[in-house]
Amino acid sequence: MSSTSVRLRYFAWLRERLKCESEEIALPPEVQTVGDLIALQRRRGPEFATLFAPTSVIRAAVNQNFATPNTPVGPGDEVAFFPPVTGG
Amino acid sequence: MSSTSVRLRYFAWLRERLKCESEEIALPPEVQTVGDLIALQRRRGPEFATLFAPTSVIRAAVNQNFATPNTPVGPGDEVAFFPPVTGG
Amino acid sequence: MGGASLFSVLVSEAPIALAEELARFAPGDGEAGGLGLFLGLVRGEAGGKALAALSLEHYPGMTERAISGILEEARTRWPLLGGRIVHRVGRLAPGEPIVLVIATAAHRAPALAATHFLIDWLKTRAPFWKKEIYADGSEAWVAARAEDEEMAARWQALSGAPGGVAPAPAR
Amino acid sequence: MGGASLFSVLVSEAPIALAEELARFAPGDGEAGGLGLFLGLVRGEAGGKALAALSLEHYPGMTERAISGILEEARTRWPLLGGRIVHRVGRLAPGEPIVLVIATAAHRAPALAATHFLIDWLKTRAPFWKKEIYADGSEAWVAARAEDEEMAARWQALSGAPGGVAPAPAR
Repeated sequence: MSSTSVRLRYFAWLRERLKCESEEIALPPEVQTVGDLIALQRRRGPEFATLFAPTSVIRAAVNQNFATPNTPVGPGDEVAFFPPVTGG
Repeated sequence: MSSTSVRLRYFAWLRERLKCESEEIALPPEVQTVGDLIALQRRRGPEFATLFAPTSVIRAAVNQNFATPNTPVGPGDEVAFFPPVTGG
Repeated sequence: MGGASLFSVLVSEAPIALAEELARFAPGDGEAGGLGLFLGLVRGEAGGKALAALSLEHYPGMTERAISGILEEARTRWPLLGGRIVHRVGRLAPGEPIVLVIATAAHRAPALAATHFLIDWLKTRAPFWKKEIYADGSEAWVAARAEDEEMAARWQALSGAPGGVAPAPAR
Repeated sequence: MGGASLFSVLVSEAPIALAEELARFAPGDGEAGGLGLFLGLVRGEAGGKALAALSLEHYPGMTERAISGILEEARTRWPLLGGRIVHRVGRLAPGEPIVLVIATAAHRAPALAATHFLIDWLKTRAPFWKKEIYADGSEAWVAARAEDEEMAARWQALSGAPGGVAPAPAR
């Protein structure tokens, strides 16, 4: 993985809608948090704009720990996006 | 069983203290309830007097249903006396 | 499946056949979504003394009747799909299962609440008596615990409220 | 017995081996007096539609970590002696067990409270996603239930109170 990129992972209907399980994207310097990354995602196209809209229920994890919009994101991190969990 | 008697059963430490599992006793006509029967038992000797004292924790069942001092007792009934239960 | 056969009671000197008991309800029939289970085990000490065994006495006939009544009471409180209570009598060694309670329902909340209710009521309303036989050879009948009476009484206070609140766990 | 080994987690495509799982804790070691268990089963219908199967997706690595964290949280709240959580992933048929929770303690109240807590938290805090595959061939992802969030939140409100009150069962 490039030294300025992050690994993104998608689960459940988010994975299906984006037709993507995992991807590596370059991390612009202004992206410092999960909230910044969500804003970046929103600009990647209409499907992204819908799925990452401010009203979206999507949850995030950074390096496999649940995250909030304020959680820091840096190069080399694994960031996952997914719907609310429904196990058990 | 005689037509004017009741079957008494004893369990746990009550059985051990009275050295009796089960006995048939004549039911005097004035004994109409569990409370009357307890009063009768008390007069049968010092060990009975202690075990059936008004302060005793002993419980009763008539025909295999939990009973109170007011529960009626009649000829042919099975009356059990036992300590508070401790199963499970 | 007939509903009645999914509710049953067993009082026995034989060890509890755990795998067979669970197999009554799992795999499920597609209706039950939750199964709650409680298993009571004989502890190796009591009041600071090492225990060699427990001896369980019961009142044959009345015991089965009382437990069936407890199960019926649970069915009036929660929409149960199945229920099973197995209780050992006779002599038990430390570690052995002494009582098994299973309740199934469409969802987890009633299954778990009913399981808790059933063991609380069983402890205070079924005619069993435990004698502790210690490692030193002495023995003593177990006294009823006020705490058990209180835990059961909480359910009584709630009897008007179907599906009621689970009682606070005692510590 | 080493305490650590009595707390463990398994996420697997294989059917849950119920008898073997129970055998981890019963017969007991003489310390545990109570074992609480919850088993979740796949129901045969959902929203009025007949279900052919459930498909369970998870986040390998994070799932195990999240469940271990939930088990650790339970251990800070109750004096548990053992805990085991097994969760299926992949495709499951109606009737099949999907999740197993076991908690053991010296007494019944903490074992049962912890069992209820563990399944409530698991449902809202472990990365699993269910897809329903209906008998008619259509399929749909399951939406998170506000009710589950509420049941889990009750435990959160109680986190300052060790051994806290069990949440009211949802109907």
